[in-house]
Amino acid sequence: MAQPPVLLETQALTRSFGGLTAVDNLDFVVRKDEIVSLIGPNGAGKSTVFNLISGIYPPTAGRILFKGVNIAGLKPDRVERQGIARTFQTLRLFANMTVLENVLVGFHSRLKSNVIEDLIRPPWVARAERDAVEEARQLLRMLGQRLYTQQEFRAADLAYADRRLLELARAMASQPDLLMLDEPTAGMNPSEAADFMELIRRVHDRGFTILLIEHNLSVVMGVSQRITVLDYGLKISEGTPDEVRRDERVIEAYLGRKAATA
Amino acid sequence: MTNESLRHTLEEKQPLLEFRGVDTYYGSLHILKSVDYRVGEGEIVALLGANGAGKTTTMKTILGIVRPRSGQVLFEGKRIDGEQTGRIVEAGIAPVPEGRRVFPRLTVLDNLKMGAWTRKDGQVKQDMDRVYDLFPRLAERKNQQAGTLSGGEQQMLAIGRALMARPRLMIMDEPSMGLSPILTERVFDTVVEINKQGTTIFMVEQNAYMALQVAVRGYVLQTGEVVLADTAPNLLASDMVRKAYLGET
Amino acid sequence: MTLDVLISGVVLGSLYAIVALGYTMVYGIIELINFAHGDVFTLGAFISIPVIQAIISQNGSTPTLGQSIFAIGAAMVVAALCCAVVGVVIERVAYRRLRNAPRLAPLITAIGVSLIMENAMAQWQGGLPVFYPTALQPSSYTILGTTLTNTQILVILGALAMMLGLDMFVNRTTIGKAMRAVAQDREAASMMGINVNFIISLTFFVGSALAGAGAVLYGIDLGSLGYDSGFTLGLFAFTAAVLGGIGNIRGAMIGGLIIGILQEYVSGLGNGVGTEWYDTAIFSVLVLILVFRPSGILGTNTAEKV
Amino acid sequence: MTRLVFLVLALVIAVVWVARAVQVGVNRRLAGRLAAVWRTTGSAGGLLHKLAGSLRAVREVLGEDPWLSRLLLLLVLDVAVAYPVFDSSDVRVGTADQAEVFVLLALGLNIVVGFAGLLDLGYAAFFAIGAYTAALLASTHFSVGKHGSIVSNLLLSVGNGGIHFNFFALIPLAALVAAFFGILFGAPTLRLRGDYLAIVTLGFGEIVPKVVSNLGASNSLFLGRGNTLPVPNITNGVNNIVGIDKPPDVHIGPIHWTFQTNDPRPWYFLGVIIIVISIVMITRLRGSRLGRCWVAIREDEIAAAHAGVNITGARLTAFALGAAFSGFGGLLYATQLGTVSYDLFTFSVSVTILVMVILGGIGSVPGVIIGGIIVSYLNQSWLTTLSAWLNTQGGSFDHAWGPIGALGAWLHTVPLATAKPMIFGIILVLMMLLRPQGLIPERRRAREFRPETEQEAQEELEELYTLRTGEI
Repeated sequence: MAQPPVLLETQALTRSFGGLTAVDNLDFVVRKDEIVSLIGPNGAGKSTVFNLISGIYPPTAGRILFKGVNIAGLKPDRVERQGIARTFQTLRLFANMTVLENVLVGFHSRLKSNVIEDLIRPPWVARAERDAVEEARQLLRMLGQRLYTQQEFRAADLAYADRRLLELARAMASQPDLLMLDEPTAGMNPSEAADFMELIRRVHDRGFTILLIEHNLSVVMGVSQRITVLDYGLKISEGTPDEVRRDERVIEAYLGRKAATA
Repeated sequence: MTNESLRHTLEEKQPLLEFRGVDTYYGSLHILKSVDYRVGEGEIVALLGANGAGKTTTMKTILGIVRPRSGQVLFEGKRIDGEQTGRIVEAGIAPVPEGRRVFPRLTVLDNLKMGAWTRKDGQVKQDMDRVYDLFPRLAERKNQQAGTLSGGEQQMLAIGRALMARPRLMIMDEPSMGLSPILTERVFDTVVEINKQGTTIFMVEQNAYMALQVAVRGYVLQTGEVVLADTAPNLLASDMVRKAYLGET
Repeated sequence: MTLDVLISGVVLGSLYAIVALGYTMVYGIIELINFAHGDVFTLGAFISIPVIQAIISQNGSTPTLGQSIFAIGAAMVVAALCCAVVGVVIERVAYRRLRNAPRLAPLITAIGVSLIMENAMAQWQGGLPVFYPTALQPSSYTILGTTLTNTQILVILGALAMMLGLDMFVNRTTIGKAMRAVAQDREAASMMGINVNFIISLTFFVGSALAGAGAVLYGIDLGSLGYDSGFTLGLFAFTAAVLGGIGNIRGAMIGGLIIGILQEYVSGLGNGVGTEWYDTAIFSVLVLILVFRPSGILGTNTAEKV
Repeated sequence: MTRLVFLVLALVIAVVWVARAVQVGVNRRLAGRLAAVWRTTGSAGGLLHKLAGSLRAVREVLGEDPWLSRLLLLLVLDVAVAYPVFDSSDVRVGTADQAEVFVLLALGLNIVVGFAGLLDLGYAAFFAIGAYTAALLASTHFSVGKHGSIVSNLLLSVGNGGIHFNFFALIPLAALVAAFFGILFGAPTLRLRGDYLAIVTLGFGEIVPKVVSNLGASNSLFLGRGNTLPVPNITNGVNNIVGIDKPPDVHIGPIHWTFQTNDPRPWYFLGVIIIVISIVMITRLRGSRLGRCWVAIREDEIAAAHAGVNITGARLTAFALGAAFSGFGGLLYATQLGTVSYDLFTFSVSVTILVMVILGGIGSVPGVIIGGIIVSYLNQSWLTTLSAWLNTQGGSFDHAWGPIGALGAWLHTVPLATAKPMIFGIILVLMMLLRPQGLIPERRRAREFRPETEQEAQEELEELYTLRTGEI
């Protein structure tokens, strides 16, 4: 069986802060239509990997190939326009914008208008805006009736779990080739987390490739097709959930021997 | 231990730290919802919970950085909510903050001195020696900038810095965060050692397994509410903790 | 560049450095460009005028060296204390309440405070430049084949003493270290029981005191000043702070010297043409630095942790 | 006759408005809200809060029906256009002419400060650039060739009589030139944190008048080692450029405008037209994709970048647009006065415009218009009038007993008119401390000034292109 094409590939990706190497010579691959998870203890470098890919800071060394093009060192907006969207571990919503406006910002790179058009708003721009609003509403509806009915609410006034959903909606709005989710269930209780994972599966079924950082192991094991385990910036294991779960080094570094045998 | 005997042991000991129905808010956001904790003298107590459950807010409330809107925080039976942080530290509570938060461009020695900021007695030197005894590594690097230390060394420094306040109660926020398993184990060993020397410890941890290994009792916090309070072994055995915090299915 | 230009550049640069210290300390601790700082400086100069006049009669008689030293010392102390108090009050009234507000807010109040101070001084001293009283009988010495006036020596020594003192204070004393701790991590510092408000007030106190004392040296060196002298001077001093690496005390000193020398060099160019272009030149330095090395000469550029 | 037309129009609009208001039941809802406001903010609030709350209630209720706001706008427009018809004083209408220029400037600065959240302290530089564009391209200043004119048509004539662009051709030209300089000044610094922009623009604001004065006849550029190059007379240096062209006469239907120095009315109408067009464009801009970007950047720079927003680009555009509107202002100003000089564009002008925006309400279009009118009138007439009034009042009892006499003596000489910077400074400080959202707040901006959670406050302070120091 031919494997699906490689979408994202890091080659010897390295980043150090001062004397500390947060990500060390990391190679990993995400193929089209996969759900891949990055796991590891806090501070293992998972978030740094996300920040490197999404362009918050450039790598110290190494390459990040996306659809065969090296995107290492590009600024976040350029990365986004290449087709990568992400969410954040600590939610980053536009608190004083409405739910709908938040999603519309996600449409930014798909809407085209120049300054003059923004100043005089010719009919074709108005039409494109209307279409975007319509599509944004559909997106919200797909993610749940509650978000849809609250579309005129201020983002800051949403319940916590809904804010997580909204951030997901904003990321999906640009129809990215790769969706990166940074601990999407952080701060949720186990049942909320389970619901959210169900949703992620549905999002995946709609044709999104997903790269996930997750802490909640039951969630990760259930949803991922492949898992990369990081510790101290180094990749210590890689494989299917079952392979990873049995890997001695993962038990040692992450699951904990005692926990694994308990 | 049954629940009844647990209650018994709790009532026997005069709690060193106590939360009585504490509610805190950020603006209109309700963070801690009528929370009760009791930390007995000499105990290690663990506080478990997911991100955003209110663990860090608990720490900040103890230190007076966040003020409860209702409820009381008592230390040795006296109310400390509403006090200045400086007074609270002086009273004998020292924090090991989340993410270590050492002062990166101060030397190790100066970081330790900052920990002793509220001390007015002349015995700072002895405590410094004690910290160096506990962490010989810090003694070797005392003139180095803290930002150049490794993660594990920074955690030692953060603990050492807290010890410099000569606290009765040390509150630790995620001491294992970002550390490799071996280092985590070493940190927990140190925690036990410090506790043996007479410091009470209240600890927030994500690594539930490790925390409950060293703690006598624990609380589970979920979206601002205490949903479980029990002895460590009972918590380790509880379905909920096993599912949510130990990653078992 | 002749040695003369270099020396007068160093003299001017020392003055810039002193003012730059105030900007850099405040920026280091609360990340605010304290626009009013230059005006605090001017205030210091005005306050010191009657002090000097009281000690040295200005009717043409020559002051003795002892009189001069006493007058200058007293003027510096009075100006430093007054400015320090004004600086602390400004922080307390105009900036503290806005510490958690959007960044625009304290920046705007800072401009407001600057306007208020400038206009108050204009009402007090008038719109024309004011002559600074003679505190020192001019004399000059020839050292290594070049001429140095006693004023120049005074400015360089005075500035050097202040900068060394500040460096010692910040790096050697416990309270200076607490100041650095607050700058590095305000919340962690408060967890140690350090009173952050007090430390911030102290920062304003020290920075403004330096400006006040420096203003006396400025007055003696330049001989006159106007109500708005501090405005341009503040702009140049801020450039010096950015050039050296904002937040960095030693950087402010180096930056100040470079800007001072640059100004004197450009001013001396092209038969008087340079005097019309030196501010453009200094300002170009600010822009170039911001474009090519925003962290300055000694600063470290650390990426935001997300 | 004309007066009657305006009166009837106002009456008709008012009647339609009332009818509509009754139809949608405004009175009942408004009464309910007002009652609620006056009850709930009772003891704690104080009168000021009650008034602010009432104003908010009125705005909210009226905002619920778009037609009510539109009719109200029509009424305002009717009054604005009618004003010079009813006021027979040329001096007062002339003051209004200048206020229009400042309203235009405030609207432009609001794009930069209000929409994009960038503090521009050298805004007057673009005003200057607009004015000098007019002065250089529509006056006798540049004489080209030796005899007669080289080019001569409706839009442009060039020759030994100078370069003369038609006023209407200059409108886009002045905007473009100012926008170009906006990009030139903004590009180096917009990558950096906002407060650096403030200081750099402040510097540009100082430098531009200096450069303008240096590029006059008697000056030279140095070329190192004592060699100097005489500068051609570009700007007339410290001397004014005089004789700037007036706009061509306009005769359309019943409208006959001849632009003369001694008749302020045609200028007034021209200003109204330019302002109305500007408001329409600026409102559209705010609701556009770009306007949304600016809000997003203000709210969370990092998240905005990850949604594909080019932060530097969006800011630069704001800066250029702001400069362009300032360019209009400069053009209008220069042609009104017929003369420009380098010192018309100093820091104090930049501050004046900033005060208009802050006082009226950062980001709020009606707010900055009101702010612009208030500050402009304060600046031009109210302060002088008030000062004179206070002085005479003081003079009437300055020989009275003790402290009363002292007060009188002080009032007799109180120099309010020269204390403008102080008054502006006080306005800035008090507004930021007490009412940062301004007199007529923009809803979203008002919320931003009081972040609700610690995280919101924190995010507000995080920027992508940042330079954290944490050093002393």
